[in-house]
Amino acid sequence: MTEMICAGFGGQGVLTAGMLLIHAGMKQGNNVIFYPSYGSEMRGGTANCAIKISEKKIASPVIRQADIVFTMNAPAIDKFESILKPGGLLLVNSSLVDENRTYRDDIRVIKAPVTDIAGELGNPRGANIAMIGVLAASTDLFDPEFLLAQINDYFEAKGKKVPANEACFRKGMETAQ
Amino acid sequence: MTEMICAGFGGQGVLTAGMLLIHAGMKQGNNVIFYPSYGSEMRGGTANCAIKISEKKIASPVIRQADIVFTMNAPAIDKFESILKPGGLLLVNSSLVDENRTYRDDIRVIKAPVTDIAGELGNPRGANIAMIGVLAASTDLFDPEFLLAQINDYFEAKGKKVPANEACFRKGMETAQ
Amino acid sequence: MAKQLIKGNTAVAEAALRAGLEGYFGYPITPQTELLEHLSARMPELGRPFVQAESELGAINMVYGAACTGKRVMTSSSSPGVSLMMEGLSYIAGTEVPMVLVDVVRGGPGLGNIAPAQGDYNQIVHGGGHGDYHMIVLAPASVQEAVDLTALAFDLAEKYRTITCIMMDGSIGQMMEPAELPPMQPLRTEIPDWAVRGAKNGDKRVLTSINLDPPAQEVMNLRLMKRWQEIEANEVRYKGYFLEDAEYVVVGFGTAGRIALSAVRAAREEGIKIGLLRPITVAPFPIDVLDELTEKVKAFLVVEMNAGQMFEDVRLVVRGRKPVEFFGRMGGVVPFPDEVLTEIHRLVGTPQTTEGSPRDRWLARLAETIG
Amino acid sequence: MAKQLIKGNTAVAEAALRAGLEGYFGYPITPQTELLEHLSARMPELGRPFVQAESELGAINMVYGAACTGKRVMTSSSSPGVSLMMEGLSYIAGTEVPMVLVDVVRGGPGLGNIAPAQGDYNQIVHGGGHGDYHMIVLAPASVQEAVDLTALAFDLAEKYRTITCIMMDGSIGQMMEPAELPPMQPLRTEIPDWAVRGAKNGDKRVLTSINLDPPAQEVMNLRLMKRWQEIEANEVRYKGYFLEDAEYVVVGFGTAGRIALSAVRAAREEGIKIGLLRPITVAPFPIDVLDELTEKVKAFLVVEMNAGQMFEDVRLVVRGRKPVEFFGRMGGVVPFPDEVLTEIHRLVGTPQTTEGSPRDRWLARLAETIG
Amino acid sequence: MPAKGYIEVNELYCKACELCVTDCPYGVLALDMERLTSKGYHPAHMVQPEACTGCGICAVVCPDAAITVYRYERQKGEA
Amino acid sequence: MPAKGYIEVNELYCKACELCVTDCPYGVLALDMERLTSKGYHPAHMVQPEACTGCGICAVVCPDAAITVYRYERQKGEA
Amino acid sequence: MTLAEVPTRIVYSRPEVLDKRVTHYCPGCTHGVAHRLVAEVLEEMGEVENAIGVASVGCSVFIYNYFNIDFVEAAHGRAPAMATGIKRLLPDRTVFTYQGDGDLASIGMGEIVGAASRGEKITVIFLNNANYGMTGGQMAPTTLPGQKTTSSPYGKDAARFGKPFRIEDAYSGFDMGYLARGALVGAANINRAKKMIRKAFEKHMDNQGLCYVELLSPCPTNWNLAPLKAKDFLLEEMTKHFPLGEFKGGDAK
Amino acid sequence: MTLAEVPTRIVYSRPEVLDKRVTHYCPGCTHGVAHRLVAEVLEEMGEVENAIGVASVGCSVFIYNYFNIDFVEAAHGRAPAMATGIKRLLPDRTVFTYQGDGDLASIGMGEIVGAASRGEKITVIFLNNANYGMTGGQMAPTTLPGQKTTSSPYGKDAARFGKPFRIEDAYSGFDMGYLARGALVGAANINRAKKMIRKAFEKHMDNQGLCYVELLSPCPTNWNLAPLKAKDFLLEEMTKHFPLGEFKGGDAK
Ligand SMILES: Cc1ncc(C[n+]2csc(CCOP(=O)(O)OP(=O)(O)O)c2C)c(N)n1
Ligand SMILES: Cc1ncc(C[n+]2csc(CCOP(=O)(O)OP(=O)(O)O)c2C)c(N)n1
Ligand code: SF4
Ligand code: SF4
Ligand code: SF4
Ligand code: SF4
Ligand code: SF4
Ligand code: SF4
Ligand SMILES: [Mg+2]
Ligand SMILES: [Mg+2]
Repeated sequence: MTEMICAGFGGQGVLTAGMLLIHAGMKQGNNVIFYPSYGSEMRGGTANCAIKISEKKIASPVIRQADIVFTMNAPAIDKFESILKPGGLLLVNSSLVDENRTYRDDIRVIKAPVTDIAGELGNPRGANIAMIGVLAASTDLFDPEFLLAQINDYFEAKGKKVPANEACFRKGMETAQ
Repeated sequence: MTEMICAGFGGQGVLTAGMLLIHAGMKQGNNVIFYPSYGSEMRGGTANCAIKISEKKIASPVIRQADIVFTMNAPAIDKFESILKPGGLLLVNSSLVDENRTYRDDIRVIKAPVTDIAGELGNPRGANIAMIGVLAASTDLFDPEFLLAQINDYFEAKGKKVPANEACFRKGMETAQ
Repeated sequence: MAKQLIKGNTAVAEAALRAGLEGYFGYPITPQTELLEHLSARMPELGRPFVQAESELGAINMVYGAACTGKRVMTSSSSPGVSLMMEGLSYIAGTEVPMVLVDVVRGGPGLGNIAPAQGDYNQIVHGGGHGDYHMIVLAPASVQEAVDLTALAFDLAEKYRTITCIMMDGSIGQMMEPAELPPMQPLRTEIPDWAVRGAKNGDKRVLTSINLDPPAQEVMNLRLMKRWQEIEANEVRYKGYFLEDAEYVVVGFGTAGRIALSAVRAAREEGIKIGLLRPITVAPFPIDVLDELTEKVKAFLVVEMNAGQMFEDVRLVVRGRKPVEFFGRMGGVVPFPDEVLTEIHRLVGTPQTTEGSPRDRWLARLAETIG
Repeated sequence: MAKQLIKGNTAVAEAALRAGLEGYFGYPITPQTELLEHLSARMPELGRPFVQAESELGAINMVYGAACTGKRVMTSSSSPGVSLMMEGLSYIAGTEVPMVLVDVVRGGPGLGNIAPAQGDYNQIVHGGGHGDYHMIVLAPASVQEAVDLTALAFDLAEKYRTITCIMMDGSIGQMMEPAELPPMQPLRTEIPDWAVRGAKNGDKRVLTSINLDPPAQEVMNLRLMKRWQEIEANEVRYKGYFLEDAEYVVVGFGTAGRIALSAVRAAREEGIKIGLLRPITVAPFPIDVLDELTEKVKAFLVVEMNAGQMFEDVRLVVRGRKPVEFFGRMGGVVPFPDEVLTEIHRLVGTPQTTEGSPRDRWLARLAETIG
Repeated sequence: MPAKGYIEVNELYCKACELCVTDCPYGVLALDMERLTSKGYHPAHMVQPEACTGCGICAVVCPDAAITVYRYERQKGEA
Repeated sequence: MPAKGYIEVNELYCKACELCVTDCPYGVLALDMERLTSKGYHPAHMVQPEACTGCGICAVVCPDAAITVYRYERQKGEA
Repeated sequence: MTLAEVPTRIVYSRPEVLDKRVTHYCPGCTHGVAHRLVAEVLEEMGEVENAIGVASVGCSVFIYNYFNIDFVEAAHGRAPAMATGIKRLLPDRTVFTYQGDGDLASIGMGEIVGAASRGEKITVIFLNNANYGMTGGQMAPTTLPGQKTTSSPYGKDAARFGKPFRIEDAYSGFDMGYLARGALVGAANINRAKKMIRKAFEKHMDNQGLCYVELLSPCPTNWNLAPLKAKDFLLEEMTKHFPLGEFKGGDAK
Repeated sequence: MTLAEVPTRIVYSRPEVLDKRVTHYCPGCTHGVAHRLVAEVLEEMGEVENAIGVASVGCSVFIYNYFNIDFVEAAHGRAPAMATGIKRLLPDRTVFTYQGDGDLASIGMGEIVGAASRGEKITVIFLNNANYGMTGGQMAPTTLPGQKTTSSPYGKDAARFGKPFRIEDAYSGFDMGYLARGALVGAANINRAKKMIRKAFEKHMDNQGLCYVELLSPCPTNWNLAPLKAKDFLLEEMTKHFPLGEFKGGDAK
């Protein structure tokens, strides 16, 4: 089972990122669960969700120790770095986080300037997709091409295909490698 | 224990009659309880109360079988005659009840024209007191003079002394004898 | 003071006043209304606030606000009105402010009727509002006891920062008995530290029931639970009658208990070794005495004016060690002592079992009678 | 139909719609709001009435009226909102009209928080409204199960002219899982005989909950109780996991049951002979299976997201024959599987007793952890 | 002038409120102090039947719908 | 004309709503797109400080009470 | 020809849709008049078989016993919500509530304002007797300043408990089909009240939104006045605070 | 003399009675302006130590964190009842509620009308943002006709859900100390709103009865508009239905 938290400002698409990942997980034949922050936690502009992808049945929607923490800003790191398992993976949006920030030394930290990437690619709302690219490249959770296809499917089914997403995804992957 | 129901139209003073009797009962050193009909039963102008006077502790406020049913009109007889114990006493206000009415044959029935009595004595609201006189004369529940004194005390304590009450009481007693 | 003839509702109102009631908020409902009416006359006389609220919802939330000032406050109602208070009661419990609620219970569910009943036991004792909370619940069986419990209700509420409910069936509210009222107490002058008053010198107080962070809420829940343990340890009250040598025990509260007592007396006269346990605090429930009795007696009979609500609490304590039978009348019907006596004869005269459902057995018997 | 990723609240809304929901009345409250929002879009689309009421009090009484027409009707809310419905629910129960209530439970008491909890068990299962009544209570543990129970909820409500409540903790409402939705059902066309419709040909119908005469009310109470016995006999639903050879059994409903299952699986992997009983109908409670298990097992562990409410129902059935221990988290805290596993280890690894108060023991342990 | 109409009081319903008595513009009605209904009321009855116009006012004001109003169907010119 | 006043934006509070920016009658303010506050906002700052009159309008409209307004206490006739 | 021989015609008799039962109302209580007027209007409009009444808690709690039409019984104050539920599910029925002043103007304020503000297509018959009749005559929001009741034993203190609640103020902002106040004593008033009730039901069936008739009614029992005195009190005192008339939808008809 | 050397004087700074905490409100949400104005008025009137606030459930549920005064938190809609309880027990305190439009004009209608009709001596600060902010933007009684919300996805249908609730209509019949509507965007409006709040508190302390200020406030998040656009929407659309001004007690001062 992979337990993961996606967190960032509202508007940075962290809930969408979580949804895309469990969508792909489901299509891959896994059990999945998505549990968003909700209610007045939304106020003040921060958002997060917990997702789980597992071959076995999933018990709790809540995460005690995460395998991966997917963050899009500094407050998200403040809040969720500590929840990572030793050896877990922290994804950091270096566009918005101080370069000199220090991290736990028992975790893997991957930094990628996803906001800049998305901006440069003319798709400012695609920073989350770029970060998914980073994730794809730095774990073996998904076959990257399968994941990309699922992302496209997901948006297409909603009638909002975003061609620039692919570029963001690939650029994210590159950056991580 | 004496269990008794007082019933009649609202305005005929049946609740007051009940209260006077338990007041006297209490002063006589007995345990007493008074349980009125209440709430929307009041609508339509009928009223009744259950009273108990006992040397022992009193359990229930409710009466299953009454020793005495003190009625002031015909509907009260309709409703409560059946609740009397065999051998029980039914007081009937013959001013308002058909002369030819028939009654259970296993009970004692005493008729007295208490509305007329009170009217004649110029104290139309004293019919209930006249009926208490009837009760005093036809049972040994109370020493009549003691009862009369308690009635006077009761009204006096409320600041509403009614001198004509004594006449009603005595006339009621007479009628019953 | 001498005894006087007084109606239960009026007596509780006057007793509350004399115990230093500083604010009353209520709404008319039979069979509770005399309580409100008495205070509508007496509170203004003493210059103390009386408000007839727009509804029970309004009343309980007025009490909520008033309780936050640390004063002695109260509301009263009857079953449907109390149902409307459930949200407010849960908030008050969650804010840990003291108040007294009087529930003069009538026949239900729904509009039902205005006759005496005990069908609110569960909603009062086991939390009719959301979330985990408890209130202290006092169940008087006579006008005098109602009077005596009223001052206690305030004291307990304040001691534990909790709600105390005086739960009495409609007949206790409506009947008149001789009772002695306590003398008038002076109003309290000190304000508890937690009460709002205006933040002099930056010494700010906030009273809420919100804890957005679940761990913080859980700490609060734990505090409530621990306080309840304390209450369970210290505040159990009950009356036992003929328990010393009892082989059978009837358990009943309020009017049902009082009626059962008369049946128990009659049974004793017949030589049956039977006693009565009448919980005065139905919450906290008199667990220890019942537990001790369980070791000693042959069987229990629970008598209520409902479909067996306290009955479950008795069974929880007895834990199948002895048979527990049930007899109840519902919907505003008051059982007669001789019905209870018949049940006692059945209990004593036929073999009892801990198996099967005593409630099913009772329903079958009842169906035969009223069916 | 294929599985789709769907939020619990939305899924229940859509499932209700497809089961032929003819009228919805509700009021926003977290964590239930998506249910109302989904129906605000879908009901008008299908030409069916959707009303956002002025309050939960309004909503439940709209449902009351709508239910009297014999149509499939529903409301939904969360804990404080459900408390406001207590009067209405008691009336609806007393009028014997069918309806479905969805309670997406959050942390309490009071305003509490919006995190998932199970603290409404008592108010839903044991009658938060006045008077004696019961509702059928279904407790799903996944989005799929919530979907599946929705149509059943309506069917049961109508079969028994009762309230059916789908009680799910906030997490079931908020989480997304893959689920398969049932196909759209046609609306019912026949109107039940008791429903009001306009008195054609002098064939008049009156729906009330009033019975001013206590004996008449008692007959009605008896009818409700007998119906409940029928429901108890026919409608118990639960899931058992690894019960065949279990020496220990965990009992938990909803999310707590689901989490416990994961702990039970882990324990099984360690070779511990443990099973799980997950009531789906928490009312009627699965008494028989629990009774049978009591004969077979060594001890029980009840796991809840409250201070031990269903726990009492388990103890009532077990009747002291076997130890019943409790583990709960309160105030919106969701227990982790490993916490439950630790409790299982404690249960299996240390001697258990039927004596003393398991709740006190639990509180002491909890106080050490969080206190 | 002879009566143009008359009324009947259904004694099952009459509660002796006297509203019809005071509202009858022609003083037709009074409570019958000689009689008591089964509910114990002195019912309204006609005391000046000749004055009744059949106007129906008494029935309109009666809270208990106790009154039925009749009008005589005289030919024009009939006395 | 030299500045009559100046303002300070407390970046702890500023949420980049831009209301002060548009409401300042003298175009003194803009969001600082170069900087992010600890909460991740581009805070308002003075871009035309010389135009500030210290009128306080920005502070009045600021929903987060983030702005302190100062006025220069020049002697009469001082530049 | 003796009188007995002159042919007669019934010009007024008890409406059919009123049940034969004797009401439980006190002598001189005009709940009975209100019932009769509603019954007559429903009969005249041919709506008897199409009507569903919503009873409320108050002295009129048993209204369903007195009408031969379908009825439901609401919780205290909640009749407009219940009527909303019925009307939304059965939009072609004539759905009306019958509520007292305690019911509507105190505990039920949320529901009546909710229904009025949504423009719910129901008719509301609002019987104002300036007190809580059923529970023994407590003060209501409609109680007159200075009026003694069982919960305002010193007379209602308007400074602490407000002046009488008036629909023409409270509902001035809502689009309503009809809004009027009549009185149930005196033949002229009663006839006018009947016209109001008729208009309300007509506009209701014409889907013009919430239609509302307030009816001033004496409560001899709790006012502690004989029926005739109660009538006078109503006409002399009560109408000072509650002027009769049409406030909305009262076009000439 | 360089600028840095010129002596300065603070002409505006954050009021003391506002806590140092950052609010949880969305950018451009003027709950913050309302808080600040109340804070300034209480400071200026010297009522800080005498005030007790009653918070309600809504986005402002944590208002007590932002004020250095005593506060209690009411159940949704019940703030006026709670304030009644406090004020009756502590009659010399400044007791005010702070309520949203869902809170006051929907679920809490019974309590606010009850308090208004009793003439309760409290101040009510009513923040109208035309939706239920906290729960994610559902339709409220104040939502404009045609406005899309999360529970009126096709735009609010005024025929089924009514036109916007207006205090000047709803409270026209009550004796109130003060009744006014201001707006929280634009300096002129805000300054005027502050005067209204001040008047309300003054008349409250002068025991003139219930004093009431409605404040129009943008909800950028749920209106789905950037703060500047939300401001425009408020000024252009919202004020059409909710005219600004004083309705009661607005004597020249
Ligand atoms: C929740 C609730 N609270 C209180 C009551 C008690 N109650 C029944 S009727 C009534 C007042 C009725 O007054 P009104 O509506 O004016 O009708 P009236 O009897 O005067 O015709 C009250 C308070 C109740 N039934 N339910
Ligand atoms: C009884 C109850 N019902 C519903 C809720 C959920 N709830 C919380 S705030 C709110 C609406 C708030 O809207 P409003 O009063 O307009 O304040 P805003 O957030 O817009 O400032 C609702 C419905 C609740 N807390 N309690
Ligand atoms: S019909 Fe007219 S005249 Fe005849 S009794 Fe009645 S009111 Fe009088
Ligand atoms: S108005 Fe009707 S009830 Fe009253 S006295 Fe006349 S007939 Fe009888
Ligand atoms: S003080 Fe006036 S001029 Fe200066 S920045 Fe603010 S609004 Fe602009
Ligand atoms: S108004 Fe305040 S919060 Fe908004 S940008 Fe300006 S300083 Fe920042
Ligand atoms: S109490 Fe008043 S309202 Fe009720 S029936 Fe009697 S007179 Fe009518
Ligand atoms: S949701 Fe709306 S009202 Fe709530 S804080 Fe955000 S902008 Fe303000
Ligand atoms: Mg009334
Ligand atoms: Mg709002």
